[in-house]
Amino acid sequence: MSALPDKPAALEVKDVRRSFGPVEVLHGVDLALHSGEVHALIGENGAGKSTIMKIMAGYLTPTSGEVLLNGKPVTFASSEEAENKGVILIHQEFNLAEQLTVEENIFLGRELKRGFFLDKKAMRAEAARLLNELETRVSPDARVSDISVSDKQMVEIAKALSRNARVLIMDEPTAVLTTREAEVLFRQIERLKAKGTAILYTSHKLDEVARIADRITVFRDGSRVVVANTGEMTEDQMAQAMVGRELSNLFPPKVIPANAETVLSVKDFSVGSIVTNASFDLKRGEILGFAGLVGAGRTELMEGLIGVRQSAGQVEINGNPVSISTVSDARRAGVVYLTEDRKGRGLLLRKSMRENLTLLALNRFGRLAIDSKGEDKALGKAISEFDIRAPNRAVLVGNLSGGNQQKLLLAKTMLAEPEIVIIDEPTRGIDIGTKQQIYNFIQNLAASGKSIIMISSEMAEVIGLSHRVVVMRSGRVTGVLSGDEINEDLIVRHAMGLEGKVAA
Amino acid sequence: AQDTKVIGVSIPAATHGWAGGMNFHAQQTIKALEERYENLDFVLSTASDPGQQVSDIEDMMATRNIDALVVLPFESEPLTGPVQRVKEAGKFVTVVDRGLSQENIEDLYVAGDNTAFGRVSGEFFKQQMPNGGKIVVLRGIPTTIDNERVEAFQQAIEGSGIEIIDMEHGNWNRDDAFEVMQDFLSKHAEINAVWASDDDMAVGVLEAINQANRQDQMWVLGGAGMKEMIKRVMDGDKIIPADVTYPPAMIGTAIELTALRFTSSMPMSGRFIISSELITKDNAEKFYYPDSPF
Amino acid sequence: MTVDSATSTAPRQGFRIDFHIWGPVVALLALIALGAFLNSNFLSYGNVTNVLARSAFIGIIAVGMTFVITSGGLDLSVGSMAAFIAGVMIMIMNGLVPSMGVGWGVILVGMLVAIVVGFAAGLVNGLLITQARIEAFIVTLGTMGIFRSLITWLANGGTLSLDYGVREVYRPVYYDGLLGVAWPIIVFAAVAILGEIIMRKTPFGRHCAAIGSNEQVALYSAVHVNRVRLMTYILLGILVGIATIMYVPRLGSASSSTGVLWELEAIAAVIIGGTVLKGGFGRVWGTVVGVLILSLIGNILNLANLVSPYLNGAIQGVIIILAVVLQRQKKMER
Amino acid sequence: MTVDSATSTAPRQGFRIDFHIWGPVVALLALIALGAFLNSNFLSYGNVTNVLARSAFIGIIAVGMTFVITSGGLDLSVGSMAAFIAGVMIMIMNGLVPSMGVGWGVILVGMLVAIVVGFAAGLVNGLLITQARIEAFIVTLGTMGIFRSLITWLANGGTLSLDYGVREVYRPVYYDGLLGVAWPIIVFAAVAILGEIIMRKTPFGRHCAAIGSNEQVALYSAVHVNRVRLMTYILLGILVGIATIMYVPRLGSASSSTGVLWELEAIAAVIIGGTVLKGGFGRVWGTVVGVLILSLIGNILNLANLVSPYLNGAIQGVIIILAVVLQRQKKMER
Ligand SMILES: Nc1ncnc2c1ncn2[C@@H]1O[C@H](COP(=O)(O)OP(=O)(O)OP(=O)(O)O)[C@@H](O)[C@H]1O
Ligand SMILES: Nc1ncnc2c1ncn2[C@@H]1O[C@H](COP(=O)(O)OP(=O)(O)OP(=O)(O)O)[C@@H](O)[C@H]1O
Ligand SMILES: [Mg+2]
Ligand SMILES: [Mg+2]
Repeated sequence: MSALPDKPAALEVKDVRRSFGPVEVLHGVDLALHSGEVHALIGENGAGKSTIMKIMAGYLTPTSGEVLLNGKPVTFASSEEAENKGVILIHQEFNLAEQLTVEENIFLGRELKRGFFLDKKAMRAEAARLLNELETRVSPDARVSDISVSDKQMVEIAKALSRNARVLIMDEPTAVLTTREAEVLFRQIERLKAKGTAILYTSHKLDEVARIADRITVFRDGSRVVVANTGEMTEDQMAQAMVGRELSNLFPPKVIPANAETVLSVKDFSVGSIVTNASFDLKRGEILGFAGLVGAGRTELMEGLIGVRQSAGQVEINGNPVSISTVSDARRAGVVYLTEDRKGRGLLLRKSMRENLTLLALNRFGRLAIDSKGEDKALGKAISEFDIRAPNRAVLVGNLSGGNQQKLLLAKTMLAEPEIVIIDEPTRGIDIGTKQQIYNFIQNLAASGKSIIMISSEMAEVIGLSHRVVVMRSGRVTGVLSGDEINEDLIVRHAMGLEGKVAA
Repeated sequence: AQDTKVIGVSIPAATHGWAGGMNFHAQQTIKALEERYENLDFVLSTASDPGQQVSDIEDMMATRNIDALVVLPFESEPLTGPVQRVKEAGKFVTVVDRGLSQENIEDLYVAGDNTAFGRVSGEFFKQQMPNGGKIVVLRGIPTTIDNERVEAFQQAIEGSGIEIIDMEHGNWNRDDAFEVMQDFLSKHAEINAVWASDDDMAVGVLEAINQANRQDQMWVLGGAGMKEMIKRVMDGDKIIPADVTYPPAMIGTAIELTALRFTSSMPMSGRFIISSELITKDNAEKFYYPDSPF
Repeated sequence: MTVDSATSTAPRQGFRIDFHIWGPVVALLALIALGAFLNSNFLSYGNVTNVLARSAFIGIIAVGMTFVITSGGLDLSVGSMAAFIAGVMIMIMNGLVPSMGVGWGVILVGMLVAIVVGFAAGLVNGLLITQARIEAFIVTLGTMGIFRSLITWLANGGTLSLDYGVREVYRPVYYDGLLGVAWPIIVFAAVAILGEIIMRKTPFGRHCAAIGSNEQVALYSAVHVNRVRLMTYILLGILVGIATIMYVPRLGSASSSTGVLWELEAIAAVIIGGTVLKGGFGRVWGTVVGVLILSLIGNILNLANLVSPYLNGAIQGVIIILAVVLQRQKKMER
Repeated sequence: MTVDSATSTAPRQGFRIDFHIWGPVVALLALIALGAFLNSNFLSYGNVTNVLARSAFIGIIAVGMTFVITSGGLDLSVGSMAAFIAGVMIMIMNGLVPSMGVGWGVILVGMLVAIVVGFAAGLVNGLLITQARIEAFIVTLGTMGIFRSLITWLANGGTLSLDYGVREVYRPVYYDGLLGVAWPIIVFAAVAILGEIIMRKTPFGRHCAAIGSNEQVALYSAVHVNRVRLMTYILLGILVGIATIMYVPRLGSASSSTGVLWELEAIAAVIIGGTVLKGGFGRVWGTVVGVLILSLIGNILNLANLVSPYLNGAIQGVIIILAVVLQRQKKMER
């Protein structure tokens, strides 16, 4: 494997630089992809991973340097040209037209035709086949705006698979997938690899990288720092190469509050037809994990709680019944929610960081006129506190790297100074160094007397951070675990409904 | 009882002053006639463009079983065919004001005279300015009517030494006329008179002149016989020395004449041309109807 | 706005009528029932023919407008464009009569001219929008003024009339038909059916929706965004040409008042039909229903005697709003 | 279209003039230069006052329209609404003269009525849009017809004229001013400055832009989407009322032809000024520049002698397009 064939690389970049305006984000990087290998690209948020991938797939042009396809220099005039030559990119951000159906999205720009007309039957069948292969149950006729985040990612993958790639570039494909879905993806990757496809892949989940990659390239601040075969690096070494310092103990020690009073009590809470009679308590200073398979309804439950979905049931905060029907009711009651859908519900991509940061807590910056100095100060604080890396303060949020968007979203949510924070997938797309910072942040938050609900599909996160764990399945709470019960086996058993029967 | 006769009336909608007056007279006449004659029914429709007017007439034929049609064509050309078809279906047809582009379709023709309107106006200018002078002209909405009036006006002042130093469309609209006149006043240091060619436009023109404080330097001739203007003529206002009639009430006359066709045994047909008359201080009383909306 | 509607079309939700889809049809049926109730002649062959035939102009244009709006564009110039095309067509036909004589030859040339001018006008709009990258609203507001001015100028402020002889030959194109169905109705139906097929069954239609939904996604998916967008304006231009071909024999003339406010009517029809103004979703059959609703309102107002004709516009406004209440966007399902 | 501009506003890109921001101003300066070149009276006190004062109506309305469009809405009814408000105002003032006598009392009541009716009209539009959830285009197309009809009906097809005595007292509100600056100009400036402050410095302005950018994000960020949206329509209604207060003393009358096409002009001004038609970004100062550009075009056309006045519209169209060419959207960075 490490003995590379003499054959030229399937796709290679040499000494590529790229600037946005005056800021250079890639400082002369080299990267070679070979047929039949899975190559992992890792690095901190904002290191330039997505940028180099876009350059390789023709979405961006390098400021200088060259791209070689099968050893011959090429300049892709457009992503279409790259695609025609078999180079396909799955974007980090969703690249789906929301109003179109799944099938329409999969075949967009590549519609199958019979004569002049669309061959809908064939496309539907093919879409169904691809989705089936990915073990995704979403219907080809569903509108993309109606499907869940992870299903969208699977549709993206299906779209790429339908394109018959010789070089497949995937930008954090597993960030929004659960372990089970990720497994499905890995099987597909193995299959493609066997067929001789060259695969470039990024992820912040280093265990994944260790498992499926053949070679690893590490980026730091727009430069390549390491290339190695997988066996040559441990996960710790990877993390260290990325971050430039040693990372010990990803999770801070749990400080479980003793005899804390209940701050939030939810009883018989139902949201539409998705969540039925959910009940749970949250104590002061507690980190309450929510686990479950995708589609278990955790997101809907929380969205019901903060008033963006119609709900029924009793909610008490500090022992007083409250009725929350809008997000600002929730905020007033001290409850805020960090959405899992960063792009669709979290951030205004075409606005600056400042406007995004203060939107939720704008009432704190003056009722009549906005205190823009205060805003700037808050932004400065958020940038340092959450380690947000942006080329400059005026950059549009849509141009931030994915991980930095997530950090900004976190900062935005915290700016409202909530008593109760609901965080849906807190570390989606966040690099390992920052993850540690965020975990510490959450732990400190809890220690300072705030209460936290954390929905996460990353088992390690749930286990490593939560004081107690609520497990949901099909819109119902199937178990509440604490202490030693918090282990992968029990959580999965509850999530799959195996334990629920016993408990009931 | 006798069988009821239905008279359809199709006119342009009230989009400017004169048309508004015409709409008013049409409705008044219909109301009066419906009260007077039990066996007469009227169908009134107002159109905002020629295409819609054709549709209205089609609808009257297809669904309202009209026996006669009184039509004031939005434009001559497009209405000629459709009205001809009404005639061919054996209905009685009265055409008002704007003649059709082919002769002998209608049974009855009641109209003002746009050429006379322009000519009378022009002759008044000639008479007022024997030694010539500089005038500005505000035109209406670009239409054949406006063209006829302006051509006749220009012919009438030919060789009189009166020079039209500027001409612009004020669209028979007070606001547009106000703005155009404001700009004329900025542009030209000397203006001796204004042919506003319509009383609505004259209202705007007068305001602009007042604002510029140049009331003493020029006078204004409007047209159509709006009551406020006639009042000022009657009162001897220097700036409004006269007006020229183009009575919107002609539609009422036409409807009444058409009704007579069904209520009396008189054979109604022919052409009634209501010429434009010059209203001056001497005869203004005769044209003053304080109760009319126009 | 787009957001709410997105969540609402969850398919196969049960047996309730989905008003979001069938709203316009229900509104149309209600209007037909009202018309039939008000006047026994409403459903007569003559009246039905009249209403359908006169819907044809706006209808043909609105079908094209559906594509433009679906792909996130807008065209305010269509009414003026129709007047301009009619003017050019008439001038050229009149000019050819001395040399070619009165007959179908002249008329066919005229038709060709209409389509070519429509094509060119659409091309100009489309190029300014896609190549000069100016907001569609501004481009077409500008060309709306330009076309309107040009027809006024060509007609010297008055009316351009088609040569009498030619008119007589040409008239049947509006007034006659095939098997009792008037030609404008046939052409409208053909355009609508073709439009519906193009929208639903061809890559072009799909690409329009994709561009309107998210231009960047479309671009990244190898959709030729500019080309497709340009084509929607050209298609609309050609359809305006076809509408004009049907319009000229009706009135035999063109003036500065020809086609005034057609753009508003066409856009309204498209939206009443359920197409999303901000793009991303369009349906041609809905547009056809929208056009019929608008025509019927006018027709019904002529069927009955109202308090005052001055209030026609108010009733029209109320009905337009009511017609859309039925398909109003559901609140986000929460 | 939205996509391209996203990448384009990277700030501090060097010392080039950013045309995307300064385009309208450059266009305005070019027009002023052209006007001064064509006619020496162009820059005279009188002409400048005329142009600014007559811009005031559309200008005041366009400031409100900026908020509506920024938050992703649209209002086609403003022109008709102005006519309707003017009509109601005149009728009420005339009605009060017998009991209250001629004087400022009557006029103040009239002004109050204008604002209240404007408020109510905006409320109706806003409620239909936010509560009945009907597309803004359709709602305001409907109310446009309704208001227009109502004024025609109130005026009996003709013109409503303000009582002569009241008129004389009221006239100075349009024609006089403070320190040589006419009142309409002062009011317009005040509204514009206030609007600019509200847009840039207050939570309301921020929320408008957020809603227009992404309604869902706004909703999840504790923005009262419906309330803010409703408020934009009410604000616009009130501003239409204020515009009418300045309009009525000018000619002392209202008719069915009052305010025709104001809506188009206001929307055009907003977009020429750089506000994005699909929402998410708005700037009031741009709108002011847009209004001035539109007024100046008309003024210059009247001051210059063209080949044919029929071609005014064409030149207007060309200038509108040119004015926006300068700030056209850059091609996406790649
Ligand atoms: N269009 C753009 N305009 C300006 N800056 C940009 C643009 N695109 C990317 N950048 C900047 O380039 C840098 C590299 O971004 P990139 O998206 O490649 O990071 P990444 O390694 O993919 O990070 P992550 O792990 O968070 O996804 C970041 O600082 C980002 O803000
Ligand atoms: N807008 C929507 N319309 C209809 N169904 C929806 C919508 N959003 C989510 N659902 C469905 O609701 C169920 C629960 O959704 P969701 O995937 O958000 O749950 P979750 O437990 O939060 O999972 P995740 O781990 O993905 O956050 C799923 O069946 C999903 O398909
Ligand atoms: Mg990235
Ligand atoms: Mg979720």
